[in-house]
Amino acid sequence: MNTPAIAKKPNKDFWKHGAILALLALELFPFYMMLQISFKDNKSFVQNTWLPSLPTEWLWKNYWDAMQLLLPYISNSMVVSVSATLGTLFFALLGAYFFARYKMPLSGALWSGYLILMLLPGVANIVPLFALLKSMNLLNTLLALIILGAAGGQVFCIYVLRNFIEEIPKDLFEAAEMDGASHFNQLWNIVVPMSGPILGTLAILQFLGNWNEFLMPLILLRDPQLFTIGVGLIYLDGEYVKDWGNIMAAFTVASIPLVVIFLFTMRLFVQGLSSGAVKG
Amino acid sequence: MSAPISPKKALAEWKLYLFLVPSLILILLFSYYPAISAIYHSFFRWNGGESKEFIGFQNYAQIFNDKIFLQSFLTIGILIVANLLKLIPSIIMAVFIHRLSSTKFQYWYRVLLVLPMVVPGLVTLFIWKFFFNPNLGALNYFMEFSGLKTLLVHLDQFFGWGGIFLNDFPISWLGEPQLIVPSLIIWGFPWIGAVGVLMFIAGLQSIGTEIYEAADLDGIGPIGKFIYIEFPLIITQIRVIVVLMMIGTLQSFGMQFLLLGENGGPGGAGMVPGLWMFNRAFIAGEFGYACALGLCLFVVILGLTFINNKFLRVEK
Amino acid sequence: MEQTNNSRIWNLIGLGLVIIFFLVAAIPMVWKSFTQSLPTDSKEITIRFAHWQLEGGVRRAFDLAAAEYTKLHPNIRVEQLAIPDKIYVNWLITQLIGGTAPDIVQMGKGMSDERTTRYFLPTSALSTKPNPYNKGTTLENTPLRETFIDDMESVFSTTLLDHYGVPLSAFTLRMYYNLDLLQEITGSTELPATYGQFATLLKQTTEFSQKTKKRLYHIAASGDNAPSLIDKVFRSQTGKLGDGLAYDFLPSTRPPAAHLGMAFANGEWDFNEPSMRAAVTLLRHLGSHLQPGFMQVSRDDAMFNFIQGNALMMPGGSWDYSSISAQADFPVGVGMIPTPLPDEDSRWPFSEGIISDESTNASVVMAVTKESRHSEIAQDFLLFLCSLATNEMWAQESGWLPAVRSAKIGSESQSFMPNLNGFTGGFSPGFSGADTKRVVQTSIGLAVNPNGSVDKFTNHLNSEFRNALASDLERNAIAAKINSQRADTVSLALYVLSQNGDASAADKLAIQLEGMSATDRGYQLGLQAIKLLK
Amino acid sequence: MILRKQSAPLLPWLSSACPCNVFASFLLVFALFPASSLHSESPLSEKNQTPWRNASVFLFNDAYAGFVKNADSADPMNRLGQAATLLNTQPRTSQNIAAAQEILLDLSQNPSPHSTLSKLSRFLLARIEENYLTPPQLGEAKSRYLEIVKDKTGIPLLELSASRLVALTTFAKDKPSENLAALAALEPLAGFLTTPEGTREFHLAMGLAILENEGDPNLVLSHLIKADKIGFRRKENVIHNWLVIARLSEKIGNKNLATEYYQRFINNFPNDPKTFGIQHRLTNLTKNGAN
Repeated sequence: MNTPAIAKKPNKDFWKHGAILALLALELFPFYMMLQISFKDNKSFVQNTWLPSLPTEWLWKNYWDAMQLLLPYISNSMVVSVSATLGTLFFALLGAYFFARYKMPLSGALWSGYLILMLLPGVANIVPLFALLKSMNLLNTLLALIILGAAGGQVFCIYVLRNFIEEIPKDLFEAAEMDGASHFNQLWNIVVPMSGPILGTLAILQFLGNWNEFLMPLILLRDPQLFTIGVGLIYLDGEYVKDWGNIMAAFTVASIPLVVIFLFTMRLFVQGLSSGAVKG
Repeated sequence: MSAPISPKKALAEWKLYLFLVPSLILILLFSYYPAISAIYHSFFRWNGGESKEFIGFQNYAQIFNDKIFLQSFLTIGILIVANLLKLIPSIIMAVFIHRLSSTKFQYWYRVLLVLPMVVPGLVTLFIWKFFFNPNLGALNYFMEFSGLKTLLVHLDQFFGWGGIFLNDFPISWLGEPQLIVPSLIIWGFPWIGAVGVLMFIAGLQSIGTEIYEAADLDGIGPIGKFIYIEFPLIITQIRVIVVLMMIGTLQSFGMQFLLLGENGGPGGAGMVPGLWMFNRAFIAGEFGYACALGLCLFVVILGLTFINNKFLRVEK
Repeated sequence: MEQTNNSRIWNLIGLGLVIIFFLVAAIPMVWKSFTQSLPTDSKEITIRFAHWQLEGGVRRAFDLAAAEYTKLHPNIRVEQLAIPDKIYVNWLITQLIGGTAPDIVQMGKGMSDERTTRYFLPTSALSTKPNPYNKGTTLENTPLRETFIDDMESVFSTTLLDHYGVPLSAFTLRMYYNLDLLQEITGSTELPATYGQFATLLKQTTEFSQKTKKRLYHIAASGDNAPSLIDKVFRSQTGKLGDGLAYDFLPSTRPPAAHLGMAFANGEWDFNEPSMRAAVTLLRHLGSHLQPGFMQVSRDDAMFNFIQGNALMMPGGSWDYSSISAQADFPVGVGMIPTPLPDEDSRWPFSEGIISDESTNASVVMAVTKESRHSEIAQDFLLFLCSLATNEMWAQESGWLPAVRSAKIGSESQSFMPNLNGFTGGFSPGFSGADTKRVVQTSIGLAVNPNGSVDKFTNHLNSEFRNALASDLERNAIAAKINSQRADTVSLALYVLSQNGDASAADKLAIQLEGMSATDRGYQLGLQAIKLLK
Repeated sequence: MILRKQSAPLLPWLSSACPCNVFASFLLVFALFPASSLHSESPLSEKNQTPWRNASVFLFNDAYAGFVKNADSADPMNRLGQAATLLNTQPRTSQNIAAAQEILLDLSQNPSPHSTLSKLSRFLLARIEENYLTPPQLGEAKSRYLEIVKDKTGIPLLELSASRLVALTTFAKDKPSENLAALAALEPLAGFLTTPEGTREFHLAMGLAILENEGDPNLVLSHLIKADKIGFRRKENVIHNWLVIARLSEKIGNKNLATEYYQRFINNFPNDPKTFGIQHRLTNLTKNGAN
């Protein structure tokens, strides 16, 4: 305290590391349990609740079962999440360009029209949305989920992207306009190359949101062939006889795709979230 | 800011409107239409099918006599207050990470923090549900092991809680009406939200090292530093998180639905406004009334946001 | 934003992975929808049926039946949707309203009279004709209705005056035993037949766990299966009491709430009644051997304890058998829920004898929805499901009881056959409805906990019971009143239609008239009982 | 054969299509060709059939909407339909009931106070006064019921008026003796009843009402046996009546009657869960009789 120059020396950091690691351990404890139980059957789980079993005793069969059960659901979720994310970003980029480029007549009113939607509780819409999809013959289809995902992400993405595009120097656009570039060309050649990281961050957030969605799929989907991962997990939770090892393996399998993607994109992820892009 | 544009030029640039059309169609169809339809149907007795019957304000009148709905606001109020307190660990975590000298560690800790975010929310939810399991759950093991259970049993006997905690009886976290709200509060311990922590760290990063050095010179301790230097800088972030959290909590009901079922668990103790709306619509088939409930919820959220903007505004 | 080249490469790999995942997932889907869109012109028809019977073996049995049906009708595919019961109501209502309901739906959860008539086709017309799929069997000429063990009584709606759906199974309540443990404890695998033998077994089990230091639950119980156990305990002692209190006690399948309520209001009985005290004494004895905190234990947790060998016994329905036998790695014994014999024990002297299984009603009711685009085929599949041969096969595959008469059952299912050689017994304090049930269940701890006692329980009930009873009877009276009001409109409509030459309306009206008087009588009695209670 | 020890005989009251069911065919004849035909008086138009059909299967709101769509002040069957469905349209409101009452009051006078339509309307009016208004107007309801009974309508539905009168008397006074006296005054009503259903329901109601007030058991038995002679369609009603008769006769020591009815139950319902217990009672009864 009285020697400021060495205030940030590792020996002082030691306690901070300890505290952080303790909190992190608590935070990650559920996933430790998930992993270690996923290799056990009920019997060995009851006998040995806390510690992992020996690798020689690992029950890979749990994973085999979980894969068989969940792969179709994961594949559906993949289609829905990727399509919805692409849709969201493409339309939001167009919309954000509209708002950011010029103050067109009416754009102020339209902007407020977008912003107020942030306050609208999603739940209030479920019922009429359901009726709407019914009249559009979209109940029990994945297309409904894709469209809903794309529509749901608009407000947030346009909000973030507008701020971003507005910060691009105006002369870049003007120079392009001189060269006779259309707006679409400007968007494609100027905005898109510059907004790689922000698009990446938004893509990840949208993807996560769609991947985690379970209420609309639960309401809209009837046929097991169409189930997304969320519905699949809820059905798994409804079984009467619980084989915990199997269930935990299924949970792990459900987490794998995103964890793999995360491993490759974590820098983008962390920076994107830290940069305050989501400040709203 | 977007560039101002003369009316003449705007006319020439009419094609720019086409850029907004797809997005606008999506919004109008899937956000505005349902919202307006909800307002319209809130004046009807409607079972979701063809037949509907105009009944004026009856649905709204019914809301004021709906004990379950009013009670659910109390529950959600408790949860919001709890969620406010649950921000504290995130702030502590952010400050700890920020004060580390090694940027490398700072980065890796942040990675580890984000990791739970990519695990599907439902998986986390079901693992926690498993923790609450009276026979096998980690929570009851912990209570027994730490002796907290014995303490609670004594408290129960002393205050006469009516035998929620008894020796030899596993604590039924999600099975006792009185324990449901506490369970929802314990939920997610140690309550570290990755988004919150990262945003706080981002806020803290604007503090230059010279400020810390000056504080050290003034003999300000670690807690003093937090109060005088760090807290004022992240107050904007806290405000944003609080607003988002309040709106999110008010709307949320998925967790209650999956954990406790459509009736909010034993005694309906876990009933929240969103779940009640869902229940009325998809269990009772009273879609018109559910729409009225949804609108009521919207008004509450709108009001809260308004109050928030008016009184909690913090200048950047 | 500085991005090292390195991390950009990583990001691109991540992106590439997403694209690969996406393509792997999407291409087969596109391909499928492409190839499927071609042969839709051929007459391939899919019939879907939904149920919440997720117990082991049942889904397999349904699949088998569906495959058999497709063998008979190669152009028809039958698909089952097994929905967890936790979300079944919400799921079903959503599908019904959305018009996407499957062709056949299991009935019983989330139904109301209005929903039933609005969304389901009645089976009354089918019930009088023989089932075509019974050709060549002993039931060939029997009308469909009489091919069921309960003459389709369980699917007859006394308010709607129509049959809805057909049943496929029947349920009974039994006690499951872990035979390995039983052998270890008693040296034999013989199951106790009377409560006296049962009590001896419980004693032996206590000694066994003390001796071996093994933490063993005697009876794994849950809030799901314990209430029926408690009911049975009370019913074993209160037969004579009930008969003395209400002239319609014997004739009713359920205890007549209004008369018992009136008798309580007049002070003709309370929980100090010797037979009630005997019942609570019996309950205390049994309850002290149930898994601690059983009212808060969920069905799957109790089952988990039993299957893991942590409990010697578990009460459960016949529906649990298939799951248990599939999961348990020890031999399972199935016995009746033991009830005391007369003169067996002076602590519970009011026993009449063995209490029989409550009813012989069939269950697992499946009905065709009105919205079905192939309702004829769906109905045909339903008839196939409840034909003698299919039901027999279904029952043997699932290990459940069949609902069709003279269907042969496997030797394993013999122990689930309803036992009719017993008394119907008396009444349980939860006889009038939700509130009295709640009072009994929330205060059960006073009777069974170590620090509880018979007096604590009876005193508590003496003070709490009156209000609960009154509010139950009030609710029942309101329901009866609404029923009788609806009967006014319905009977008039039936009369008008019958005058217009509608013979089935005339027939329904005849039944309706009996029902109307009975409903009204129930209403008047309820009002009188409430008046006395207040 | 499982679950049943032996194949039960085909029970007449369970099978509406059974040709041996004399009662059912008797009833059908009555229903289709009553003394004064509603059909000939005020025919049912084609477009009103669907609403009536909806009303008969509990879809009251749909039915009411249908009647309103076809509204025609000159068509009494449409107006009757409106009134009848108004009683049960959701939400139930006092305005609905009042509107129904108004229509019914009109129909009870026009076109003629002696038409079947008028009788039906008056019956519904009595029901409203008894069961829909708060507080109920029991006096008015009673006088209407009495009037309808004395009209000798020959319509089973309307003959329920007699049993309604019994029901309204059962607990009218606090003293059972007063109730019994009032019930005795209703005995002559039986003379006005011409349909088997009306007669049966009246005797059943009388028997049970006297039993509730602890009146003469033999009188109770005679009423219940009269009801039993006519017979019931629903199994549960058969069982109820037989076992009340048997139990009551056992109680007053009429062993023959008790034995007869217990035995009937056992013969007809060998697979009922109650049969074992009843067999036990019967054995005890005959054992004691031998003593």
